[in-house]
Amino acid sequence: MTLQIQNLGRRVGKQWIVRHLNLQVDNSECVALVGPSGCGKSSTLRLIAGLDSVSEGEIILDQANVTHAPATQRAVGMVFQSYALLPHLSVKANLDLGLRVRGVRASERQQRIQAILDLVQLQDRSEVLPAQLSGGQRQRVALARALLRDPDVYLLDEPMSNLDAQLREELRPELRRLVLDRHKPVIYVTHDQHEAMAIADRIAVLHSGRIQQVATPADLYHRPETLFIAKFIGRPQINCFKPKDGAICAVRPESLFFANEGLPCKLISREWLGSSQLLYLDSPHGSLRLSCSTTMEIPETVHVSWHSSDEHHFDATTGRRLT
Amino acid sequence: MIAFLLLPALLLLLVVFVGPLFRYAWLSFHADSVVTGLIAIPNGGANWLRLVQDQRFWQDLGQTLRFSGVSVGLELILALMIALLLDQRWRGRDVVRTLTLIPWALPTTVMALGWRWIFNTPYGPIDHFTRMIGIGSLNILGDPHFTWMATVWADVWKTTPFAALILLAGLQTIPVDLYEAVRLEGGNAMVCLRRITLPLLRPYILLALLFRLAQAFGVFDLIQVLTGGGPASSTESVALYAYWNALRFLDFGYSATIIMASFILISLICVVAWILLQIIIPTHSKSQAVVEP
Amino acid sequence: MIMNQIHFLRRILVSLIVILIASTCFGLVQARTTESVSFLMAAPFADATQDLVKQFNREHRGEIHLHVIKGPLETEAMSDLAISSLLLGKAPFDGLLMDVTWLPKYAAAGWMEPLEGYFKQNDVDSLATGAREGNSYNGHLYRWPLTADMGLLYYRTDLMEQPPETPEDLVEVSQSLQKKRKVNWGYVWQGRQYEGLSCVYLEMIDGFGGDWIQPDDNQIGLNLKPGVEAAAWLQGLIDQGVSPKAVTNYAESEALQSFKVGDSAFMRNWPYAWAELQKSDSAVKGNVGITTMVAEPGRSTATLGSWGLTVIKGSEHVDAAVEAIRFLTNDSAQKQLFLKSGYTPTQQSVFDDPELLQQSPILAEFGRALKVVKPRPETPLYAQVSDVLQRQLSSILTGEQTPRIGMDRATSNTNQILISAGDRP
Amino acid sequence: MNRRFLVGLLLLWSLGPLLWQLYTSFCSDQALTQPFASIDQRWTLIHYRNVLTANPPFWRYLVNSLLVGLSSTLLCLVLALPAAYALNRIPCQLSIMSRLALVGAALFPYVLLFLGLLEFARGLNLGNHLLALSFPYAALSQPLAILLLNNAFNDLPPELEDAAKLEGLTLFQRFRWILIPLISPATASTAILVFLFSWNEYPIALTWISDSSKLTLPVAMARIAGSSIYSVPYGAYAAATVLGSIPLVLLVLIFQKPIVSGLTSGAVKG
Repeated sequence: MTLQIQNLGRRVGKQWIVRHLNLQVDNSECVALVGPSGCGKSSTLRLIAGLDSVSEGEIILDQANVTHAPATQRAVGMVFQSYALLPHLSVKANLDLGLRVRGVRASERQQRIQAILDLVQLQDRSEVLPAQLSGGQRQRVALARALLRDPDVYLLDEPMSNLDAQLREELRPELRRLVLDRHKPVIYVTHDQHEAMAIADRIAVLHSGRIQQVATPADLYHRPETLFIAKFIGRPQINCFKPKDGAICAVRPESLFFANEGLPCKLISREWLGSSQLLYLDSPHGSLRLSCSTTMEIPETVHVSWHSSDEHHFDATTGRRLT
Repeated sequence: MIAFLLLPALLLLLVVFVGPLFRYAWLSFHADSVVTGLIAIPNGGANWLRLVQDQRFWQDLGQTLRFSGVSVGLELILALMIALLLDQRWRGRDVVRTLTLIPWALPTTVMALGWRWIFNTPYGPIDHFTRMIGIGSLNILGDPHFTWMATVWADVWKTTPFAALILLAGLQTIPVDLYEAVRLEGGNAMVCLRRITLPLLRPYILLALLFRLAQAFGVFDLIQVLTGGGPASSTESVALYAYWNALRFLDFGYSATIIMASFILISLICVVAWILLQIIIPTHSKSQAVVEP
Repeated sequence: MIMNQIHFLRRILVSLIVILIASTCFGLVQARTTESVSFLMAAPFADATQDLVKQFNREHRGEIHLHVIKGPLETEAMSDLAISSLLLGKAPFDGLLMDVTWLPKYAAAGWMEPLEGYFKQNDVDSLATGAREGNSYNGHLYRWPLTADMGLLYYRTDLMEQPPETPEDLVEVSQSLQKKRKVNWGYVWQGRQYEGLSCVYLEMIDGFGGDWIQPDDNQIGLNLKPGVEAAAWLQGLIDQGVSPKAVTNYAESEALQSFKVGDSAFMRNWPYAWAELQKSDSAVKGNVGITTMVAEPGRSTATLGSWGLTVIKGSEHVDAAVEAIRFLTNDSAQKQLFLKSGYTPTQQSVFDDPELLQQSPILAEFGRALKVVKPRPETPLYAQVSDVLQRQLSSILTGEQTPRIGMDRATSNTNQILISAGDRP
Repeated sequence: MNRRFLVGLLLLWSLGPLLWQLYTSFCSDQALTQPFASIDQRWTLIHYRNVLTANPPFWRYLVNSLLVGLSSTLLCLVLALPAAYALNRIPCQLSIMSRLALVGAALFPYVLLFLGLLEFARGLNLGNHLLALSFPYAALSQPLAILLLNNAFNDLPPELEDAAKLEGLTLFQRFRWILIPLISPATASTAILVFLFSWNEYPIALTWISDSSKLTLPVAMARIAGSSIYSVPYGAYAAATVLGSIPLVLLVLIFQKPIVSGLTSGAVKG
């Protein structure tokens, strides 16, 4: 089972929402779609789900072309940011509805719902309305509904962005367990790069409706293809020096270190981050961010240096990486 | 699929709203009366020529405009006062709001009958009252000078709750801190009304005005039952005249002409009223200039 | 034993069946022979004919049952009710009591059953001459008169020997009586803007030798010499003080009120006023005479107002309805209605009845007036045409325009109506 | 203090005429001609008896109006629900234009349509069929109903329907299980407003119905007014007024919330 999208695009009026999308997601693989808001992440997901119509390109699911198949006939399991649980139906009825219209027999439905509730650990909440559940529980019901669908592909649209940070971290491994064990392609949309790096096998970065790079988290971090990705991935943000000879040199804050010789900088402020601290420095090349161990005492004026292997170079006009 | 969902409603709307209008436009250039056996025969512009000369039509039109103008004006003022009263917080407010809605919900003809009794000379309470305070019997439903006022009264009574409810909905969208800001700058209640309430209420006033103006122009039920258009057709409205032409005089062609003329006029009036109100009520931005100097 | 029982049962069964069949047949016969007929009448007429209807049903038991639907009090409301039924198709009544001015409209609409097959020439001949008017349209007889009504000139027998005959006489007599302070006003009539004003005017335009709508060529005569003269004369009555200014707001009851208390010398009104003037609270009781409207010599007329019965087209009981109409309009019924409710008869024989004449001599005067009745224009558009006339007359009477201009306007408006409604090209 | 006075005045203005009718309906004819004098036989139920035993009895009109009201409401909703839903699914500009047209139609003084509808009734022989009235009634209340329901559909989160699509629910199933239940408050408001309209409508019923046993309440009331033969018929009028008002007063008292929210939502968003 693989999902393949080729040169996919959607146009509304004269404007392309997304265009030239190419992506392949294999069995058991989780690809995260990340990007700033409005970059077309959710639109891509909706195209794959069949909720919006495709203007060009193709979607191929397990060798079948489903580009123009209606949503009701695609085997797609989707979890929405708002969970999209029906507020007037109990948890059980919410799960039951889809099974019933797909013609599953009553006894089997009962059994499958029970099993899935056990799986998401909501056995005792089956008769409760969604409004009476906590955010995390609702999210698990939404997930359970997608699992019950037994789809060919899972689409998760910012499933955790309505939860608080702690809950998110708790749920992440559970999500991996539940979804990735199904051995189906998974697309996970998020605006949170940490989440993406934590959960995804590969990450696709979208910008203005185009995919800029698809790579493993490590590749993305260490070899960003564009200046945009370099800036977007990694926190604290990468340092960019002023363009010189049509090229921009960028260095990650953690690659900077203090040296006796090097760039003379003035300390402007410092942020204590627990395991490390972030320094804001003023240098002749512009302001710099530097993260270092907390134990270090910082004088007013420091000299900063880095290894040339840690430098990333980008074309100043196109933003493309220069080798 | 979408077309399939829209089609039944669209078809019904076309048949009931658009169909008659086209039919009227067509009929207004035909003789279609009892003389022709209720069959339409082209008669050029004779209906329209007749309309221009028809004193009864122009009298009715004047009466209808007087009725609409006076009753809608009174209604809006009264409705604004009621809405301001109901916008404040006090015990039992919801109950009072519900009770004031009752006149609006009753069938017009039911209370038109009631008003006939209330305005009755000499047994109605109004007549008793005027005699008691020394004005004497006014013969309200028999004297053309007073009858139209009685129709206005009955109309205002019935339709004010609706206008009040719309204005109340508008009042409740106005944030309280706007008033507080004006108060802090030393503005009194009048300033609040002129600078905040009226400008922010404008869309609601417009809606209530347009809706009520159009409905008042088509006044029919009330007049037909309360006065029958009399005395001496002094309260007859254009809608009632059109109705008489069709169902009493059996002259469908001319009735259609009257309706067509009314339709054109009411459209014009609504546009004019809309423009006038834009001018009268100060706009949003001016009010904000006071609040956020 | 058992055989006996079976026999007995069979006998019971047979007799039951026989009874059943017999009663069914009887019921069928009963149902077939009793025709139910219903007439719609305005409330006062329904009340007045109540006894007659009972009598009819008694005499026709098992054959026809007449049911009178009591309509609204106001005649116009009753017409509205009838029209709204007829416009939608089948009416819930077989017959309708109809005012003389409605007939052309209903007949032109094709709602009336022609009755000439039922009422033959000898039936028509038995009617008083005036009552023969206003029953036909386009050569078909549609209506059979129940009661006649005509405009009359009431005068004070204690103030004059002979009633005036010409318009000039009336003004002269009035002014001299007013000068002598015998009466406040000379002549009261119906000057309000309503149908009564059209009736007043009709008598005057005919009296001056004209026609509202000329019968021969269908032309409008309002702005011709007699038409303008008639309007000018009426307006002059107010100007000269013969009639009070308030007459422009008088209907029948106001005029009657003025005449009844002895305020005026002449009044135009309908026959019903006679009975009112003979009541004990009348100041002129016993001093009232009746004649027809003043006019140029030989042109005196009385506006015809009469009520008659019609049969609705499509009725399944035309024969029975005609039977009922005959009963309600026969001599004895008319006598009864005249004596009990003061309804003017329509059969000539009733006017000639010596017994009745002795009982109420005024009947002779009614009979004389009925000879000169004049129907209002027989057009289906009468209501609109009359409305135009009333409007123009009203503003002439209140001095807003001259008779000449007013009548010109009335003529052109009337023409416009006739053209727009398709009555003429 | 001041407010209490104003509220009292407001209530007197709104309810006074009704209470006067109530008072009148229990007064004997004698008492009516001398309303403030003391008379031995002031109170009577005779007017109610007269009205209820008339031919046809008064409750017949209530039943007729109820039938017409219910069938019109049903027909109106059946047509308006899909249309209101579809209005969100057509191109944006077209949708805005249609909504404007609907507002215009809702403002239109529908009494002017009587002639066209009368010709319609004559042509198709719909006169004197009580339930045929639901056809013009449903059409006339269609603009308001579509606007109100469209607002309600607009307020629904689109993901709910998207999720159902992915679950494989067809359009009809989505209506049945998701859309209809979720907009039921708005549907209730709309239904009550449409019912009120149909119950109160006069000119169309006046021209479509002439048979006295099929009259709806408003026409019956008007006919009572025109056909009275009593000298002082106002006792009977008042009894009829009271009987005709009771159902609606109850309706308003019971359903005030949906009525207010229906009217208000129409105003705020329309």
